[in-house]
Amino acid sequence: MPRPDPVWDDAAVLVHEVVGERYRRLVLASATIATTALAGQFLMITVPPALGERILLPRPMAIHRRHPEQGTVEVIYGVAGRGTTALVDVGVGERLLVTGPLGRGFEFPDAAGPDAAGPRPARTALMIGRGVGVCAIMGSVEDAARLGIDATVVLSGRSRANLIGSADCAELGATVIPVTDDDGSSALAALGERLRGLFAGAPPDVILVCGAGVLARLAAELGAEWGVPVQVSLEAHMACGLGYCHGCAAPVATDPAVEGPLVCVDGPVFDAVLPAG
Amino acid sequence: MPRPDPVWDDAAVLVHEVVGERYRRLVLASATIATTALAGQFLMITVPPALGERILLPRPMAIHRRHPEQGTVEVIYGVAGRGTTALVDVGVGERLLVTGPLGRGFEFPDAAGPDAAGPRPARTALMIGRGVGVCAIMGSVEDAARLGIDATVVLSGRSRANLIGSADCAELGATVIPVTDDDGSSALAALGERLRGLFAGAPPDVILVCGAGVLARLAAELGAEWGVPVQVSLEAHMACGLGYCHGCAAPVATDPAVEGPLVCVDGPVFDAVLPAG
Amino acid sequence: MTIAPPMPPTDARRAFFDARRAFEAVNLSVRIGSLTLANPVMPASGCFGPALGRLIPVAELGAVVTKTVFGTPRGGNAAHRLTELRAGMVNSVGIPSRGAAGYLAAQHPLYLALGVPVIVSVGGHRPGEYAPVVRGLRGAGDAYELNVSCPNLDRHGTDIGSDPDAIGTVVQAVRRETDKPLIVKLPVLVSSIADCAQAAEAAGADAVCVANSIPALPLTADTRSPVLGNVIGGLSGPNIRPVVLRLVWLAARAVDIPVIACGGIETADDALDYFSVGARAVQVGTASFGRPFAMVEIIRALQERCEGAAAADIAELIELWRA
Amino acid sequence: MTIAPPMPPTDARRAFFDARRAFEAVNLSVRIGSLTLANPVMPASGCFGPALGRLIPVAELGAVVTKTVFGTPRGGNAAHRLTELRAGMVNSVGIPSRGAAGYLAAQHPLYLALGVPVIVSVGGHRPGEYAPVVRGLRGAGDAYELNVSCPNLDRHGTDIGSDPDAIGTVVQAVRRETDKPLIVKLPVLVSSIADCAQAAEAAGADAVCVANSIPALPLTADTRSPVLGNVIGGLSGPNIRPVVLRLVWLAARAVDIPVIACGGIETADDALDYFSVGARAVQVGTASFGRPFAMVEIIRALQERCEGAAAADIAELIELWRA
Ligand SMILES: Cc1cc2nc3c(=O)[nH]c(=O)nc-3n(C[C@H](O)[C@H](O)[C@H](O)COP(=O)(O)OP(=O)(O)OC[C@H]3O[C@@H](n4cnc5c(N)ncnc54)[C@H](O)[C@@H]3O)c2cc1C
Ligand SMILES: Cc1cc2nc3c(=O)[nH]c(=O)nc-3n(C[C@H](O)[C@H](O)[C@H](O)COP(=O)(O)OP(=O)(O)OC[C@H]3O[C@@H](n4cnc5c(N)ncnc54)[C@H](O)[C@@H]3O)c2cc1C
Ligand SMILES: Cc1cc2nc3c(=O)[nH]c(=O)nc-3n(C[C@H](O)[C@H](O)[C@H](O)COP(=O)(O)O)c2cc1C
Ligand SMILES: Cc1cc2nc3c(=O)[nH]c(=O)nc-3n(C[C@H](O)[C@H](O)[C@H](O)COP(=O)(O)O)c2cc1C
Ligand code: FES
Ligand code: FES
Repeated sequence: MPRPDPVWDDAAVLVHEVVGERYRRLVLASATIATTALAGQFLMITVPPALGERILLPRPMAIHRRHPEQGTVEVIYGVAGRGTTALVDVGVGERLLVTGPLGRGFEFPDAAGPDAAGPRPARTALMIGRGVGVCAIMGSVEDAARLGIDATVVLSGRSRANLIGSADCAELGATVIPVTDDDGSSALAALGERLRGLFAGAPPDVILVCGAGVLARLAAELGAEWGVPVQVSLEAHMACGLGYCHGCAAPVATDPAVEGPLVCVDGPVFDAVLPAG
Repeated sequence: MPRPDPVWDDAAVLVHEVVGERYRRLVLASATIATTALAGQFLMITVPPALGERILLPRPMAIHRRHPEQGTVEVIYGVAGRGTTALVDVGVGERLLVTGPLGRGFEFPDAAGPDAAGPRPARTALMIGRGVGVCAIMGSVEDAARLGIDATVVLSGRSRANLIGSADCAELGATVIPVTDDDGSSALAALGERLRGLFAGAPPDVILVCGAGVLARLAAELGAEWGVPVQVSLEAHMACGLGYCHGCAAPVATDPAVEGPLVCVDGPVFDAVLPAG
Repeated sequence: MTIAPPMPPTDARRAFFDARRAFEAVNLSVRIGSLTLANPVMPASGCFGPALGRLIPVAELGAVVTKTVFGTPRGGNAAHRLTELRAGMVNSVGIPSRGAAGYLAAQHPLYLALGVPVIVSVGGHRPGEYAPVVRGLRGAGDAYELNVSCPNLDRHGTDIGSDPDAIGTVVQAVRRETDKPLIVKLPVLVSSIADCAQAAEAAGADAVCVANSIPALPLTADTRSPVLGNVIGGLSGPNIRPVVLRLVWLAARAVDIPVIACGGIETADDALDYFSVGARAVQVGTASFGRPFAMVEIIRALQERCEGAAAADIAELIELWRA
Repeated sequence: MTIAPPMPPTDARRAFFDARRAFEAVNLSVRIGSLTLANPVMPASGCFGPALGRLIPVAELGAVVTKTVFGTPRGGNAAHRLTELRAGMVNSVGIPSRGAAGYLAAQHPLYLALGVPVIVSVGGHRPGEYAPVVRGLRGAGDAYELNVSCPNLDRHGTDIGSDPDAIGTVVQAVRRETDKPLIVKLPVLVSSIADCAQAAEAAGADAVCVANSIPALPLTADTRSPVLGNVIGGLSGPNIRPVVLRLVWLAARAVDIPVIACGGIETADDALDYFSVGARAVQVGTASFGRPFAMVEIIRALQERCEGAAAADIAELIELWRA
C-alpha cells in the first residue's frame, strides 16, 4: 500500500482534555494528515518552545482517531516524563507543530483477493491494546468498521477508569473485551485462556497488538496456534521520525555489521513471528 | 552601625501585583527581615525551581519598604531578563526563598552628635532615585520620617506612569520632585539647575542616590559644591550576596593585585567622591 | 485501503515553500577550499537525510552533509540510542553504516538529486582507516568532512581528534587520495582546540568544523542504570552553545582556513553569535528534529537581516554592530 | 538607628537548624588519604565562605574547601564576573587572592572556627608555582586541593591540568612540601581524563576531584559582545552534570584513589548518581547560591536513604539497587 507523504503543520488544538485518571486527549486540526493517515501511523509532536521547559525532541504519538470530514486527528497520551508533562500546558486554541503521517501502519490481509500463498483476506480480526498502546490499533478498528470486518478488541489497563477506547469501539461497532489488573482479568494466562475459548474453532483472520511486550508474545503464540498473521506495533526513542537519524533501530539481536530495522520507517508495525525454538 | 545577621526564610507572597507599566510589587512575609533590615539593604530572591525556567542564581533586590509591625517587606522589580520574567509566575500564597537583610545600607550622618571632623548631623536630606533605583532609597525616606529629617526626593523615570514611590513618599511626608524623560524634566542639566536653585543657600546635609551612573555623578558634583557627603548605591551581578563568591567586585580601576570592593558586603552603598581632576 | 486521495500540503507547509524570495543585494556565499556554497548554512552530520526533502525546500541550503560513512558495514549501537535530558539530547547511534560501497549504491544518488553540494562525512576508528573510505567513495561528493571524534582503537580511550599528531596523519593520508576540499570535524573534549585546528590546517585541510557533540553519561532516574545501550552518548542542543562558542573563537584565532561552527544552533541569532566570533559557516543538528525547517528559516533570516541593515554580507552586518 | 532589636531566626531557618538528628546505624564517613571525613559532602572551591555559617549548620558538612589561594596577591578579573544563561551560570571571578600570607592572616582563623576539616585549595599559573604556596601555608589546613584548571603560562593556551606531565610535576613538587592529603582537581576539557587522573595518582595524590567548570563564552543578546570582563568564564550548574558524570565514571575506573565528584550537584539524587558511577565524595558549587542549605539537605537525605533501606553505608545502598 503506498504510504502518504508526510507533511508538517501548525495544527490548531481544538480539544485538550483529561481522559480517565492518567491520560489526556488532543484533537488537532490538520486536514492533510486527517485525510491521508493510514491505520497505525503516528505523528511527531513538537512541544512548543514557548513553554517553560525546553523540549528539544518531538515526541512520537500514535494517531488514535482520524476524522477526515472534520479535518482532525485525535491523540491520547499519558503524562510520563519531561516531554509529556510540558505538553500538558498547551492550551486550546494554541498551535502544535506536528509532522506526519509517519511509518508503516497495520494492514489487514487484502480483502480484495488473496494471492495463493498469502493469508486469507481478513473477515474477522482480533485487536489487543494495552494502555496508550490502544491508540495504535484504533485506526484499524476504524478501518474494520468501514470494510465490514468483524473486530474483537481487547482493551487492557490498570483499572476500568483507565481503559482507553471503550467509547470509540462502541461507536465503531466493535466487540470489546475489557480486561484490567485490579480484577486480575488482564493476567496473561487468564486472557490467553479466554481468547482461546472465545475463538475456539473460528480463529480470527489476523491479530493486531500494541502496548506491552508480553501481550505481543501472547499474540504471537495465538497466531502460531491458529496459523494466522500477527502484526505488532513497537516503540523506540525517536528524533527524526523519517529514517535518517538512526536513533530508533529496533533492539533485535543481529549481526553487529547489520543495523536492526528502523522503527520509524520500517515500522512501527512489524510482523510478529515466534522465535524458532 | 552594627549590621543585622542575615537569615533565610520561606517568605509567603502576600501581594504580587503590577505597578505602573513596567514593574511588579511583591509583599513578602518575613518577620525577622522586616524587623532587622536597615535602609538600603537588599535581599537575594531565589526564583522557585518549580517554575518552567530553571533559574540558578538568586536575584538581588532592594528592600523597598519595611513594615515591621506587619512583619512584611516590599520589593519592586522590573521585568528584564530570564530571572525576573520567571519571577512573574510566582503566585500569591506561594513561598519565595529569600536571604537577607544583606549589605551596607544608607546611613544619615549621626543625628545624635557629630564628631568634630565629620559632617554635620543630618536635618535635611536630598534623595535621588531613578527607575527601580528608587527602591534602594525608600528605606532612607522611612528613616527620615521617623527621625524628623526633612526629605526631598527626586523620583526619575521614563514617564509619569512609570514613576515608582510617589505614594510612598506622600505617606512618609517627603517632598517629591517628579522628573520624567517624556517632558524633558529628567535631563541632567535641567535637573542640576533645578536642584541648585531649590537648595540655593540651604544645601541638604546629605545626598543619597541610586539608579543611574549619570545621576550619581550629578550627586557627587552637587555634594562637592555644597560640601556635603554623598552616598550612592551600586549594582553588580551577584551569586552569593554574602561576600564569598567574589562575583560582585566593583568595577573600579585598581592595582591588578588588589580586588575592588565587593558590592554585596562592602556596599551596595558607597561614599561617592568626585575623582580628583 | 487508502482512505482518501492524498491532499495538497496544508497551509503551513505550503506557505513556507512558497515564501522563498530572492535577495538581490545580499551575498551569503562562502568558500570552503575550491568549493563555493551559495550560503553558509548546512546540516550537521547525522542530523539530515534526503527524506527531509519531503518536508522542506532543501535546495535552499548551502550544502548537505551525509551521516558519517565508515569503510566497512557497521550495525551501530544497541537501544536506547537516544534520549533527552534537561541538559540536552544525548545520542549514541554509534554510526551504523553500510560502508563506502553501500553508501554509493543506496544513498549517494538520493543526495545528488537534492541539487546542492554534497559533503560526505567520513569516519574511522584508526588514523589509517580514513583514506581507504575516501578511495572507496570513488570521487563521489563535493567535499569530505573527516569526523575524527571517534575513539582511536590504536590509543585506547582517546579520540583521534584529540591528538594533533593523529589529526595530521589522517589529513595527510586523505589528501593523497583527493583534491576535493577537506573539512576536519573536531571533538569538544581536547586539551587545546588551537593545537588541533592548526594540525588540521598544517596537514592540508581546507576548513575545520567545531565541534562534535560532548560525550556524556545519562542515567535513569529510578535505578541509576545507563539510559543508553552504549552507556556513553553525545550531548547536543542549545545548552552546549556557550562552550562551543569559545572553541570556535579560539579556533578562528588559531587558523586562517574557515571555521564551520556546529553546536546548539537553533536560530539566525545563534548563527550570528558564531559568525561574530569568527565562524564562516554553520551547521544545524538537533534543532532540525523539533523544527525541520530550522535551517531554511535561518538562511532566510540571515538574508533579511543583511537586507534590513543594508549590509552586502554577514561580515558587513557584524561590522555595523561593532561600529 | 537600628530599627528594632534583632529577632530570633524565623521559623524556616530555625526549624532547619533544629532538624539535625543522629543516624546511629548509618556510617557516611570517607577517607581521603590519612584524613577521615564524617560524611562525603563538601562545598566546591569558590562556592563557600565562612559567612555561610550564619545561614546553615556548617558543622554538619564533611569538610569545607577554601577558595583557591595563589602565592601572590591577585585582584581577579574585571566586571562582569558572572552571569547566568539557560545553559547554566558562568563565572570568571579570576581567583582574586590575598596570597598565602593573606589567607593565613585574614581567612584561615575563620575557617578553623567552623569545626570541620579545612581543605585549602591551591593554585598556580606555572607548574612550579604550587609548591611555594603550600610552603607558604605553613601547615595550615587538613588537606590541599590542587586546582590545576588554570591556564599554564609556560604553555600558552592550555591548562596545566590538561597535561599529564605537568600534573605529575605539580604533585611531586607539592608532595615534597607536605605529608597531608593531596587532591588534584582536574579540568573538563582534556583529551583523556584517565591519563590525567593516573598521572596524579602516580605522582602521589591521595584523591582526584572531577571536575572544574567548563570554559564557555557568553555573549550579550543585543550587541553580541562578551558579557564577562574576561570574555571566557566557567560554565557550572546542573546542565554540566551528564558530561561530568562520564568523566567521573572514567576516572573511577582508571585509578584506585578516591574520586571526588563535582559538577551540577543539587540534590541527594544527583550525588547518588555520582556515587553509583564510582565517586566516593561530592562537592556542591552553584547549588548553594540559590539554596544555601543544599549541602546540609543532601547529607541528611543520604542518611535517610541509607536508614530507610537499612543500608549501613552508601556502597551498600547502591548494591541494594543493583540487586
Ligand atoms: C510510534 C510511537 C507511538 C507512540 N504513541 C503514543 C501514544 O499514542 N500515547 C502516548 O502516551 N505515548 C505514545 N508513545 C510514547 C511516547 O512517545 C512517549 O511516552 C513519550 O515520548 C515519553 O514520555 P515523555 O516524553 O514525557 O518522557 P521523557 O522522559 O521526557 O522522554 C525522554 C526521552 O525518551 C523518549 N521516550 C521515553 N519513553 C518513550 C517511549 N515509551 N517511546 C518512545 N520514546 C520514549 C522520549 O521521546 C525522549 O526522547 C509512542 C511512541 C512511539 C515510538
Ligand atoms: C543590590 C541590588 C539591588 C537591586 N534591586 C533591584 C530592585 O529593587 N528592583 C529591580 O528590578 N532590580 C534590582 N536589582 C537588579 C536586579 O537584580 C536585576 O534587574 C536582575 O537580576 C536582572 O534581571 P533578570 O534576572 O531578569 O536578568 P537576567 O538576564 O536573567 O540576568 C542574567 C544575570 O545577570 C545578572 N544581572 C542582570 N542585570 C543585573 C543588574 N542590573 N544588577 C545585578 N545583576 C544583574 C542577573 O543577576 C543574572 O545573574 C538590584 C541589583 C542589585 C545588585
Ligand atoms: C542523532 C545524531 C546523530 C549524529 N551523527 C553524527 C555523525 O554520524 N557524524 C558526526 O560527525 N556527527 C554526528 N552527530 C553530531 C552532530 O553532527 C553535531 O556535531 C552535534 O549534534 C552538535 O550540533 P547540534 O547541537 O546542532 O546538534 C550526530 C548528532 C545527533 C544528534
Ligand atoms: C563563582 C564560582 C567561583 C569558583 N571559584 C573556584 C576556585 O577558586 N577554584 C576552583 O578550583 N574552582 C572554582 N569554581 C569551580 C567550582 O569549584 C566547581 O568546580 C564548579 O562550579 C562545578 O560545580 P557546580 O556545577 O556544582 O557549581 C568556582 C565556581 C564558581 C561558580
Ligand atoms: S527516528 Fe530517526 S531514524 Fe527513526
Ligand atoms: S555576590 Fe558573592 S561576593 Fe558579592
